[in-house]
Amino acid sequence: AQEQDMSTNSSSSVIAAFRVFQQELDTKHDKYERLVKISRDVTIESKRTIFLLHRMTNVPDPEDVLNDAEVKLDGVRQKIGQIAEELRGEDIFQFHRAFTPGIQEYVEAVSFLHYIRHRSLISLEEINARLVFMRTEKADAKGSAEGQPLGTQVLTFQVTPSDYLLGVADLTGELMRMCISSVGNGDIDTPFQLSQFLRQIHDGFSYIGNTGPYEVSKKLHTLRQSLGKVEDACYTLRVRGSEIPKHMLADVFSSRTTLIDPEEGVV
Amino acid sequence: AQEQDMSTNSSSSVIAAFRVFQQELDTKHDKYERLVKISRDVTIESKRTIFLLHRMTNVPDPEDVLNDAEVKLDGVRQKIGQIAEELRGEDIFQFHRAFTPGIQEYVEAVSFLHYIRHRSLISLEEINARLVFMRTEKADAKGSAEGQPLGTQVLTFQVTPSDYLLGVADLTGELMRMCISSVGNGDIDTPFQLSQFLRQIHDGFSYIGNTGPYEVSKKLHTLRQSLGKVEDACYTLRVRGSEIPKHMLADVFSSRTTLIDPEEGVV
Amino acid sequence: MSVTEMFSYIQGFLSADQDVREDIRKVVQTLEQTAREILTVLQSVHQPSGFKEIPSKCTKARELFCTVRTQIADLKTKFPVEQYYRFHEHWRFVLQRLAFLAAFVVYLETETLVTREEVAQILGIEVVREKGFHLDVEDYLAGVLIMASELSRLAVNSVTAGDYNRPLRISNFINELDSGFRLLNLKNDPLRKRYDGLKYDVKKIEEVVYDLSIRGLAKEPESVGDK
Amino acid sequence: MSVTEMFSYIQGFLSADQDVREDIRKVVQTLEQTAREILTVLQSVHQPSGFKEIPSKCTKARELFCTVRTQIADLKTKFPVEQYYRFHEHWRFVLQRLAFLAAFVVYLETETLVTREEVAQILGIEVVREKGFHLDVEDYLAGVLIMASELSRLAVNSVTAGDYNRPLRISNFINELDSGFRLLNLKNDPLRKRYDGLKYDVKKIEEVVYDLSIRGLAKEPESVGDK
Amino acid sequence: MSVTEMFSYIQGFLSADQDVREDIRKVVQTLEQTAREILTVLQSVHQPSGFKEIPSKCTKARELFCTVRTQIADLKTKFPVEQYYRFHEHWRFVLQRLAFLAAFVVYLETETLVTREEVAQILGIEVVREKGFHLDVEDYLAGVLIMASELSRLAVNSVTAGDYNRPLRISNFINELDSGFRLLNLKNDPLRKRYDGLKYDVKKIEEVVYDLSIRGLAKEPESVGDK
Amino acid sequence: MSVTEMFSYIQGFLSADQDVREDIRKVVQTLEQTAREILTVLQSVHQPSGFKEIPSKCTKARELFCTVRTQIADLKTKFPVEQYYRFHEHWRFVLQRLAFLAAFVVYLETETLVTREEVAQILGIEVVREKGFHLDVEDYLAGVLIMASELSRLAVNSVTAGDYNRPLRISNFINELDSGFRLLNLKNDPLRKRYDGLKYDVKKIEEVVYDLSIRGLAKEPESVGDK
Amino acid sequence: MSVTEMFSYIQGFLSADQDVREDIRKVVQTLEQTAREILTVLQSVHQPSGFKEIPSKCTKARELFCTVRTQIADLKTKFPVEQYYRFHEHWRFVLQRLAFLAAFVVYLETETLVTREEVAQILGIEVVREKGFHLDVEDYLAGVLIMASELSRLAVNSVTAGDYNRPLRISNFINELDSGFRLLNLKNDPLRKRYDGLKYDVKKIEEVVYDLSIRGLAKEPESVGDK
Amino acid sequence: MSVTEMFSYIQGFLSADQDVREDIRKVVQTLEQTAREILTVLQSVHQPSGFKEIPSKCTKARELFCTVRTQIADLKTKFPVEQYYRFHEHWRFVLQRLAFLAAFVVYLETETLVTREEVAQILGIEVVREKGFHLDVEDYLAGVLIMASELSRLAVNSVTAGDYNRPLRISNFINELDSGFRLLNLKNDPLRKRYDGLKYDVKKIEEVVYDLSIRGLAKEPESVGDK
Ligand SMILES: [Mn+2]
Ligand SMILES: [Mn+2]
Repeated sequence: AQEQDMSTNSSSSVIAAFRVFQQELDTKHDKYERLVKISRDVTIESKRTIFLLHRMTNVPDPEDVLNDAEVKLDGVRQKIGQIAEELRGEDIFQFHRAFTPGIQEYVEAVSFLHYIRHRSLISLEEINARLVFMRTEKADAKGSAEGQPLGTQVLTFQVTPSDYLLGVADLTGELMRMCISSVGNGDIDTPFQLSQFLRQIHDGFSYIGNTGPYEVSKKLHTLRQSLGKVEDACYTLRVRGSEIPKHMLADVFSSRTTLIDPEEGVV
Repeated sequence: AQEQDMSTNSSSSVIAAFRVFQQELDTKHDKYERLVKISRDVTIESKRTIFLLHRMTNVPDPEDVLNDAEVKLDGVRQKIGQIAEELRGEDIFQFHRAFTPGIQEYVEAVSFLHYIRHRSLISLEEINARLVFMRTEKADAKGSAEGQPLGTQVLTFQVTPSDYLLGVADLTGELMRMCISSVGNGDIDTPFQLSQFLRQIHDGFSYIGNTGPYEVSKKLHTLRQSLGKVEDACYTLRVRGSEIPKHMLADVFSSRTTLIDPEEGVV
Repeated sequence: MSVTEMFSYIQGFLSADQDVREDIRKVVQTLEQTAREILTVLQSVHQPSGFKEIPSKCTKARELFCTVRTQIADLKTKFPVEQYYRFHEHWRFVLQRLAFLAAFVVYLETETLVTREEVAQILGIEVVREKGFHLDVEDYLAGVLIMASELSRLAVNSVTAGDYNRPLRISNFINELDSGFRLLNLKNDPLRKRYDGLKYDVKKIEEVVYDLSIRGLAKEPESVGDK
Repeated sequence: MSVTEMFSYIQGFLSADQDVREDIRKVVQTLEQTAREILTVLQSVHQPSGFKEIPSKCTKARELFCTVRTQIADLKTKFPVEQYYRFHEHWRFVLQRLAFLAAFVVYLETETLVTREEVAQILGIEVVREKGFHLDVEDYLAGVLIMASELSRLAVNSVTAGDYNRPLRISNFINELDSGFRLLNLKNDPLRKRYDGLKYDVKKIEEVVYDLSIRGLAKEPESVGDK
Repeated sequence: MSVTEMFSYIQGFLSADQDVREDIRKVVQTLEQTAREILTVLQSVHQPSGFKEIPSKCTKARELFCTVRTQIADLKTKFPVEQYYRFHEHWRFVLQRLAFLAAFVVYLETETLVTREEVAQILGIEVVREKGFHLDVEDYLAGVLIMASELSRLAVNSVTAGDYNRPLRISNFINELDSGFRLLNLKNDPLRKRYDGLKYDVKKIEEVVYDLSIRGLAKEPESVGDK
Repeated sequence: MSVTEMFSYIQGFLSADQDVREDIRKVVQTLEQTAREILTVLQSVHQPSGFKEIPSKCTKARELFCTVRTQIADLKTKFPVEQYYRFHEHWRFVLQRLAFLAAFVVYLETETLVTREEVAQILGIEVVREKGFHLDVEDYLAGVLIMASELSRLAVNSVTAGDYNRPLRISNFINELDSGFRLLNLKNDPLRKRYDGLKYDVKKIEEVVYDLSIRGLAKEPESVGDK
Repeated sequence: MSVTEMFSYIQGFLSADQDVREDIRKVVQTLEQTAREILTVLQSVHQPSGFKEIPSKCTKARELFCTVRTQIADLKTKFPVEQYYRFHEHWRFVLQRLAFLAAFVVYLETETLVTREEVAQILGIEVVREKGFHLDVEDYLAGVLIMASELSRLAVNSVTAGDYNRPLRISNFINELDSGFRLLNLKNDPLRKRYDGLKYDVKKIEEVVYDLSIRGLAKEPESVGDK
Repeated sequence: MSVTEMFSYIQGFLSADQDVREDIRKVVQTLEQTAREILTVLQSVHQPSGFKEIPSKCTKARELFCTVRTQIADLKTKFPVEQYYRFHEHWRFVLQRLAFLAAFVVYLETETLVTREEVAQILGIEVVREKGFHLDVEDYLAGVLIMASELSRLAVNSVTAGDYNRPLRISNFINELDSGFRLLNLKNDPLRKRYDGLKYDVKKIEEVVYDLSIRGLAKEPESVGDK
């Protein structure tokens, strides 16, 4: 029976130590949980941005869509700012599993927008450059009076190369969708551009091979399928293009592309 | 090119209809997401309540722990109230997957507390009876002026029999832990009581057999293992009890149980 | 004894649940049978000779939808109305097929997109969940997407049958549909997968129109819905 | 070309990462080797004859911990200090073993629970993450739990060796530990599983004490730490 | 049209087949229900108080086996006898459970290993495949192995209930069983896996006997093992 | 000792069973070999030059079916006829392949759908289960579906070989087949999955016909259905 | 102490073994790196512009194969030659990739099927097992099958690049390959699964040829197939 | 045609390989049969009466090892000696069982740890890989670990049989074994997993010794280590 007494004896150094551990563990789990929730928000908003970008194909002013997407991604970046806030002073790898799905989805969205604007692959640096946050500091609790002018602090979030890779791997699926849509909408330039770009990404991934993280290998199969679909689409365009009687060529093109500025109109 | 015009033609009835669908789907997904988040909170707080209850064994006043647990579960019930709020007027099965993990964990926690207090299995009715919430209604927006006296509305949440079963299946794991702890703390009555109770639950589950939901069958193996551990513990107590020289029996018992009221003290 | 009683109570519930599911399964089987019959009726439009018979085939299909309504009426009696989503999986598949068939009939008749209200009416069910056995919006959309794929097949077969206008009309229709679907934010679920298929249908139809264009066979359809 | 450059950059990163991991793995192997040697030294306490040699064995183990400190110092040079958790999995297992061994030595010496600070000091690492290569609280706790299971074995073997007091002292110690662990809210992770094992250790020791009690062999330990 | 006719004919065939399966499933469900009831009856032998009631429980179980025989008789009418293996999967699971229950009843009554003939008789079926609905040897063996694991539990609970002789008798019985199985050349199939579990049962029971022996509680059973 | 005797007896039984399975496996291997040879003969029809040789290739295949009949006759001797379904899995795969090959030969010869009776006759087996080693209706249907996919390939290759009429005939045939399958109520089994593939074959062939139509290469087959 | 000595000796043995494996792993990593470089070089043939550069790309690849030979020569020194199969799993994957790359280069150069001898020569290894580090026939076949799938992609991209003759040559080649594989009796192993993929490649290429034929773009390749 | 010829040649190779594997499988089956017989002979040592018969049982087992040697001699003839690792998986399992049985016999005879040399001699095979069909060190260790678990069972059953000295001797032996294994740096492979089981055996045996000690049944074994 003496155990019972001992354990509740709060003067026991063991119990005191474990009270500290309890605090430490609960704090960590709570933070982890908050990060999971923010990450889910990041995922959902990023996905919606991607859907929004696919809507570009047939609206009168694509630039509006791009701006809307930019605004949406600004919102996502605010969320990532919250993640950065939570991670302030932490080892980000300790909580990485909590927010990696959201970050990958963000990379997918932001690189999709970038491709549409610039027809190129956004770099990891460019992504990270947008993840710098200014925080108005709360007045330092110790010593300083309230009402004091608030300072600002720079907070950064660094996407890891793995998350970047995994996001880019998913991007290829969206590019494939964009390619098929383009063909359906009579845009014959975009598919060829996309097949070039996708092939570069594919070659990049095969160059990395199995040295990358395990999840990449899993996505490689899908990537290869997407590339196949895009190559098939280009093939079809070429084959059918071979049939245009020369004298008709002008007609066909004028009737199908006049209203589309090939550089900006459709994509 | 004419497609482009059409699609943005907001007078198109098709587009108009799809705008409604967009609204409907987004609303549903948003609700689903909110439910997932509340469910995670319910899970975490229920788990912590269970840990709290295991702390009863060696504190001076177990009743304090029970009261603390009750307070914690009140908090959980508030969260379930939020779920009920979200589900007001909905078909709860449409969103069931979003909150079933949390509800199962709540059943586990509340039935654990109930067992400790009453040494019996809480019924589904008893659980549901605690999930009735009074909500002060916001003044009806249509027609009535603000500042009008607020009405109250009764909101209920019904745990499904499946979630109840799955929660009870998990309860057995906690009971097993409690049993082993009891032996370690020199309490020799609780293990026998627990083995009786666990056997009843085990027999109950075998009576249901494979007619229950699929997830139950998966948990059956763990349940059987827990029962085995409890039966083994009782066996050990019996076997070693057989060695007490008759004249020492009184001694041993007095020295090991005087401070424990077998009915209320330890558990 | 209380534990035993509790499990008896739950077991009673589970048995009742299984019985309900068994009943539902049986009615759903008859629905699937009728759906296959309607499909067989409508399939003939892909035949070279089938184009002229569209009106009579639609009439025939409409008759079979009477049977569908009776069967669904029967289905409704098998479970409490507010537990629709509890058993949704049982009829989801066939309901999508039926939505497709209804959409196809309406398209063949009027070359317009069936509304959710119309599908619900053809099937004898509700649109609004609160009112009773209803058509989930995702099931309606799935049905529409199945139709889109059927229309891409129809565009191909129209050309074979010598009807060079229909593909253009289908093209306009499907493009509008595509624009509609673009507005949706889908999750990574079966509907999303089906929607990804729509792009291929659009592409296929575009190719047919292209083939007609370069051969000078495509005329801008003056009078859409020319029946 | 920019895509290619981008992938080259990433590939460079991945290669560097693999090299770091390879380096870490090698040092970790030497650590595992030392850990096994310390374990072999300490195992002798379970032998009937081993009880008297506890002090000398502890001294021996303490010497081997010098090697550990050197090896961990080497480990620290292999990666940037702020990326501890990036590579945590590589040394987590051995660090828990070492925490166990440190805790065991301290217990054998003083029959008290080693603190996280002491373990960190024995291993030549930090307690606070911000200060450098540190001992994660969960790894410390895992080490303590491994020791608990070793102590239940020790209680059994003490009796075999004729030492009837030690089990009672172990019992008190382990009960206090158990009370400590009860304060924690663990997730469903390996630590939780290990903690579940603690109950069995407590139970086993209780059984030893019981066996001694009914035979009148257990005296309340007057002078804990009677060496 | 000949193809249509042929497929109509085939559909008739498939429907008939599905009806047979549906019928079988229903009877099998009732069998499972009865099997669960028998199990509930027999599980009470694990209760401390249950040991005295073994005879009455066995009688009760025997009565329920009457129901089983009726149900199996019903099952036999659902399909042509030579198509046993066509539908085997439908009842294989429940038949193994029933074989286990029959073996358990016989063991509780006489402490002997039920023969395949006896099981067949209790279930009202054949041993020899050619004679009709029979008990496959693999299913018989599976049933026996399920019983072995139940007996190891029984040995434990016997002690708890204060019966110190039963574990020794169970130990002899299970050793004989183990020797028997060692004669078999089992492939890498489910039966093999189940058999691998037997050695844990053997060990578990041996430990029970050990616990009794060392405390002088095990008396050599004089009149047990009537062969 | 009776348990030993019983298990020895059972082992005899198990050995015999394993021997039977070994024997079956060996014959099935020879069957697979012959099936591959028939396939190689028939594959040549896809070659540009192969179309003229269809009759001679069919004759060649017919000869190889003699070997098949001999091998199946051998197979029949390996086990008691009423245990067909006990060992069904062993030959199910090859039997479906053979049904496909038989169906393909018959199609090439007469452009008609082989009946189950004809397949059975070509393979030297029964149609009616009661009469002996037979062709299960599911296996017949699986064979027919494999052929459908081969025909879509044939349609493509016919065009390459300059035969512009064959695709139209195949299209009619496959549509009839599709209608036939729509009469069937298939469960969620491998056959259903295979059937789902049929609609891709239908679509593919329709696209071939379309390609011919739009280029004016398709003439209405005057003498289609020339049986 | 004899047991200790024995285990020390064994540890020496195990260490040596682990060192060998570590050495092998490192060389294999460099091999994989080179293989990926060769792949990068060869993948450019899929680029629209890549077709003209085939000869120069092949030359480049041939140069990299020198590195491969050096690396394999290094690999051979890492273990006794008769223990090839002991460590086979370490290099099996990369060897199959290399066999594929060798086969691809040879195809691009001469449009013939590389023989096992040629692959062995390109990689600087043996064909005959007894002579040393060799190329297992299964690994050779796996390499060839990977190439087949690459060729189906090449057929598609050739057309995109405006080369309408290549697909016909690829089609002939792949048909020959398919006939070859049909001579093999493959077990249910990874190779069999890969082979099942070949029929999709065959079909895909046939469809490319079809697309060219129907548009009059396919000319019979006069001087291809120099056998 | 050269491709055909090449594939015919390869098929010859594949057939030969499959034949070899089939031959090996058959001999391995006979080996498994003999291994089970030896096990049955040795199992009797766990019986109360079996302790006296140990010498005769060992003799009996030794005789059966003659059969093993003959069977292994037969096995050696089935494949070229340098391809040992190509087919290793086929006999690995049975070889480990045989190593266990040899180790167990030697332990029962002399209470010493069998050396790899002795096992090899008992099985009629080599120790040194280069000399021919040999015993891999991992397989030897696996056999030893299986024995350790058998010994923990033996310790338990010794007490039941009234032999109170044997457990102490087993305890010393197993501790020595444990120290030995601690010298090894095992990878994360099946052997490591088996070794993790050893600590449970050690603990179990210590608890047996404890039970004897506390009851005054354990006498210090005077003549332990009688070699
Ligand atoms: Mn995506
Ligand atoms: Mn729990």
